Amino acid sequence: MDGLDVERIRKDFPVLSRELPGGRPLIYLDSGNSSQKPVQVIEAMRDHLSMHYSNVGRAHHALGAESTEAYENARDKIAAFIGAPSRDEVIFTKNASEAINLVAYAFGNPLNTDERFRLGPGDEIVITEMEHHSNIVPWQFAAQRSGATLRWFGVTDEGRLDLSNLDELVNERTKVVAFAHQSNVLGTVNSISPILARARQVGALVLLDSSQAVPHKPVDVAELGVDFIAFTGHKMVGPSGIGVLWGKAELLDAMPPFLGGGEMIEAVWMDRSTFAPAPHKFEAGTPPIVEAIGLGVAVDYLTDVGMPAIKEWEHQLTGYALQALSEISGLRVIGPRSVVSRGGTVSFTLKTPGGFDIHPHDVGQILDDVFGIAVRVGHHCARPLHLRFGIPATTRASLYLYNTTDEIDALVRGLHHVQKVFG
Amino acid sequence: MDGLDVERIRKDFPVLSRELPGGRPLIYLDSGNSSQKPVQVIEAMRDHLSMHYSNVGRAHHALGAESTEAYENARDKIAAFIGAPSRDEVIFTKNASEAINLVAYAFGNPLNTDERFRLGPGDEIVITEMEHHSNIVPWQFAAQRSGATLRWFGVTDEGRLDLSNLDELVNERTKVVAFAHQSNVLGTVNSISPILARARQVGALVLLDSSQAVPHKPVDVAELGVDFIAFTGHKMVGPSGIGVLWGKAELLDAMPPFLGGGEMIEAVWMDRSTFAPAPHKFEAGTPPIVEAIGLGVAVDYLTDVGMPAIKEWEHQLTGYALQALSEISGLRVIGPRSVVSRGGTVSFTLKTPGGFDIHPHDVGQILDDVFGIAVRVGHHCARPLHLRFGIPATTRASLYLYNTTDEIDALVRGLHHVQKVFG
Amino acid sequence: MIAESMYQELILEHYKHPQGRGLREPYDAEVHHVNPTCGDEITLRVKVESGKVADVSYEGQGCSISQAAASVLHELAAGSTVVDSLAVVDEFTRLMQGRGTVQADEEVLGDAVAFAGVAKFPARVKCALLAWMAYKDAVVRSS
Amino acid sequence: MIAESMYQELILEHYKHPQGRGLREPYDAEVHHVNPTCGDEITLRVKVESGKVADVSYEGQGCSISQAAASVLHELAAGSTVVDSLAVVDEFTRLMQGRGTVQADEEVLGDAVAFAGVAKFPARVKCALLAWMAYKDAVVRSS
Ligand SMILES: Cc1ncc(COP(=O)(O)O)c(C=O)c1O
Ligand SMILES: Cc1ncc(COP(=O)(O)O)c(C=O)c1O
Repeated sequence: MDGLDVERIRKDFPVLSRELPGGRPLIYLDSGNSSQKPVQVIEAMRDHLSMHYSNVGRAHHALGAESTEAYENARDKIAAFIGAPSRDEVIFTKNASEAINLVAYAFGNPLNTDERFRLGPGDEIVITEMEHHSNIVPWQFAAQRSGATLRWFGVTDEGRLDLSNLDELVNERTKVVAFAHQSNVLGTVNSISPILARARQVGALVLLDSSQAVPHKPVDVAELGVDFIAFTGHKMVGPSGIGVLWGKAELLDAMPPFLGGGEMIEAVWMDRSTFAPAPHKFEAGTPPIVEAIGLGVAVDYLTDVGMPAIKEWEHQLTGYALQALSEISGLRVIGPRSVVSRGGTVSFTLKTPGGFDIHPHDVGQILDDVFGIAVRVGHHCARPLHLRFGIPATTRASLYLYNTTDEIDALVRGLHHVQKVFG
Repeated sequence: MDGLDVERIRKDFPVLSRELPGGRPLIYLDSGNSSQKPVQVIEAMRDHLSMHYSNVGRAHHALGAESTEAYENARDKIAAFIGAPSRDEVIFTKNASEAINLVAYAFGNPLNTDERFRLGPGDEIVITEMEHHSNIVPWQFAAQRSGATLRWFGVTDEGRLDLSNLDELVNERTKVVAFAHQSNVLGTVNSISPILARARQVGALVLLDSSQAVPHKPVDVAELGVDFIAFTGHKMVGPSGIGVLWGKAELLDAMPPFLGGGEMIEAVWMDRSTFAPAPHKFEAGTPPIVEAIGLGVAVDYLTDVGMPAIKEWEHQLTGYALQALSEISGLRVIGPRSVVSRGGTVSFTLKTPGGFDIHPHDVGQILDDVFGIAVRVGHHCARPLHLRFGIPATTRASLYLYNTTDEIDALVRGLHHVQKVFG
Repeated sequence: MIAESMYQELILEHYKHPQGRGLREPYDAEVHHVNPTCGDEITLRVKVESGKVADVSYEGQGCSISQAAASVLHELAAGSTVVDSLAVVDEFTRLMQGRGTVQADEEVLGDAVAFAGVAKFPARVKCALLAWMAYKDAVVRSS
Repeated sequence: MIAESMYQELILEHYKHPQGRGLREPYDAEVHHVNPTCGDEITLRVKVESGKVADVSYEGQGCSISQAAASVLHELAAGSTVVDSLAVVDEFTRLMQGRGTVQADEEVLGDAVAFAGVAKFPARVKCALLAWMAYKDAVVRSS
């Protein structure tokens, strides 16, 4: 397979050459959960912490200037990476979950003065059955706080969004539609335009949970045309502790603040405050400084490799994996079985040749302990989706730029062994 | 002066031996804003990111076990550091500001079912005039959301809390009293027992903003007897992106969740969810993993040096600084002028010998650019306190375990030079 | 092979052929326990008659460890006395929480000794304990 | 001495002896601008009469740079035409945002050229621009 130089890339990720206890090599197929970090990101963080660190914005001395410049440069990089029309539309949060909560708390907030964020009884919020809990629970809370109704798109047997009732589901009462750009279980890449078009017709806002999209393919928010996207640093070769909310400037201006504290204000009196413009309005307190800087370097790294090349590489790997897994009898892929509109996340259930269900925890345990293969097992923070398919859990292999077909072969061998143990 | 081996300590902080552009040495007197990091913390983070990183809790493979163990060990360390009766009372947030907002959002929350967190018109919240914006704005929001009334303690000319109206201010209508353990401007260490006793009488909860206390002296939450304390990693030789809320288990159980998302749940259906017990109930999404681990190492570092020794060292430095600064004519310390019940944060205004006010920004700029001395200038996120003293801004020197009397001498020389420039 | 030591013949046997599975009447207490990190669930009922455990019936879903542990629990508890069965629960808990360093008392544990290998895997200890904690809870509630 | 180049004699002079300070009547527009990162504030009024700037009056608090900048602004704008004064504002803005790499046009800037050294200090650029941005805003509102 051609595309990117995977062997060179693997050398950038120290952990990939690690030996696990018992002499097992590491085969990391859990990047959908969290990705590994290249030495460039790790060393940039270390260098900043060692020699340039101080607080940002508020510190006017030499280190303060260096830290502030590095932090705000990271914002520029991320704005460029996602094609944001303005750097001020990029808000640093601690993760994607905070980003989504930030938007959800803007709805029906007594401090809100904008009609679009008004939410109360009779109003509706629309999500989907394939969402990560981080794009479900915040909306449940918003509905419970305000008395609004939460509704959702169903999922087809093939693992696609069921849009057959789009016009009924998204209607004049709908204030916001929030859905996954790419499913963290099925791998499904959702088509945005029909939902967006309908939302525009009825005047609803649209948030895209791009946590599983931004790491894996070129994303351009101007092209997408939605109102908000959320994503998270640790899934895109960046550090933990940093996430991003992108939102249209005009909406960010209209939204009430979320967390109160230092640096998000313009002026404070004991009884009232005025607020800084976005992005600072939404960044209360000392931000994850070194984490944002690390994410900036992660974005440089991904850009250097090339997002189109990463997308193509994962496309090839996914095709290979779907083919190889489909040859295991008793293995059932949950989600699209073809590579069309799908990313490199493959979830499945496994039976013994005798038809006995092998629980994903047992699959994962044996893959890990015998072969050093790291997959994720469970409901992957998408319990309703698993309920929809009538299964408590799946085993999930998720691929990224540093994975190889050899690793997929190892997974297949491992799964055969699991079947033997339980056979 | 005796106490700790400051020269040995300084060697642990790489940046302290840095040369700034133009050959200036760095004299870092801005730890109240954010502290520097020892090599132990930096290397632990690097090691984890390089060789052990993966997501926590949800990942069951070898790396997941290593990351989870390191992350949860950090919780143990922090629980021990602050004398928490249970590790489950330690919640990781992104900073102190998030920690305070978390508690503020529990009040008057439609999802709340506990009487103690009910908040509405007629109810009162009490803060103080010396708070950091992060302990003001969240309570302004809570009051605005719920219709409750925000009230506050005044500050005396000497920079102490004015408790003369304690019994009137904290009364049967008071639901919560939130105040600084130690002021980030005045250095004042507030006495907790009178306020706590009165709060207990009237059944109000008590939150202590310990952001400026935990880094500087032994803090034991059981001894304090309050309900919540908030503090932040970056001020205590730990990384950015990590803060802590400690709360009594029984209250954490009674509180509604704040951010919704992965890992804070027990079970999720499309229309409702049940939640994990604390601390996980309040840690939605992927937490700041490596940052928590770094904070754990920071706490090890502080414990190794010894919190009593750090407190004593800062006490000596503060006495020295107050004495040396008081000898500069035209310099006015804002806050207690004696070392009694005060920490190593010294804020002041400066005039030329001719009586002309020198603006703190000018003071800071010249100190930095000519001598490499990093102080903070402005209102230090405590604008109401500055309004109280009728001044727009102060210059603040804040001391920590790695500072020396030589550095204070350099500050004094620098201030004399500033007076010359503007004289 | 590290993990294989965990998947003892006996555990697999119980997993594939669970003993006493199904929810039965009559019962004194029913509890529902969940392991939120992995989604394993168990509903468990106990019937106590003058100090003896007349029945332990259960229904659940989960991995081999959690299901086998429920099956072994049924075998050990049903027909035993409440006091004896709780002693087994305590010994089993001690073994599981010992991080692989605790020597199991085979006298007390019987078949449950097969789970000794699980103690080395913190993430799986909760699976092994799920049914046993549910049982303890149910016994408390039944009295 | 890096910073000292910023504290030109002329800036200090304007700081200590601000020109045209105080809020005066009559005026066409009044604006209030704040620099939230440092708390510098200015209230500024303009009076325009048939294309000429009849008065620029102001009151504010802040560092030497922000106060001197207001004073210099007063000297340059008051008595000038609106068009000319806005050209000076544009040139001053260009200089300040040039990170020390822009060559100032002394012809246009006059005394304001003394602020060239400030452009190297991003944190202080906002101080220098505070009064000038307020002036631009006020002129827009006055028309
Ligand atoms: C007293 C006090 N409270 C709260 C904070 C807020 O901490 P953070 O910025 O880490 O949220 C600070 C420091 O900025 C502080 O000094
Ligand atoms: C689709 C999706 N949304 C949201 C999240 C939440 O991201 P985080 O845990 O960083 O908040 C994840 C991953 O955990 C995800 O896969």
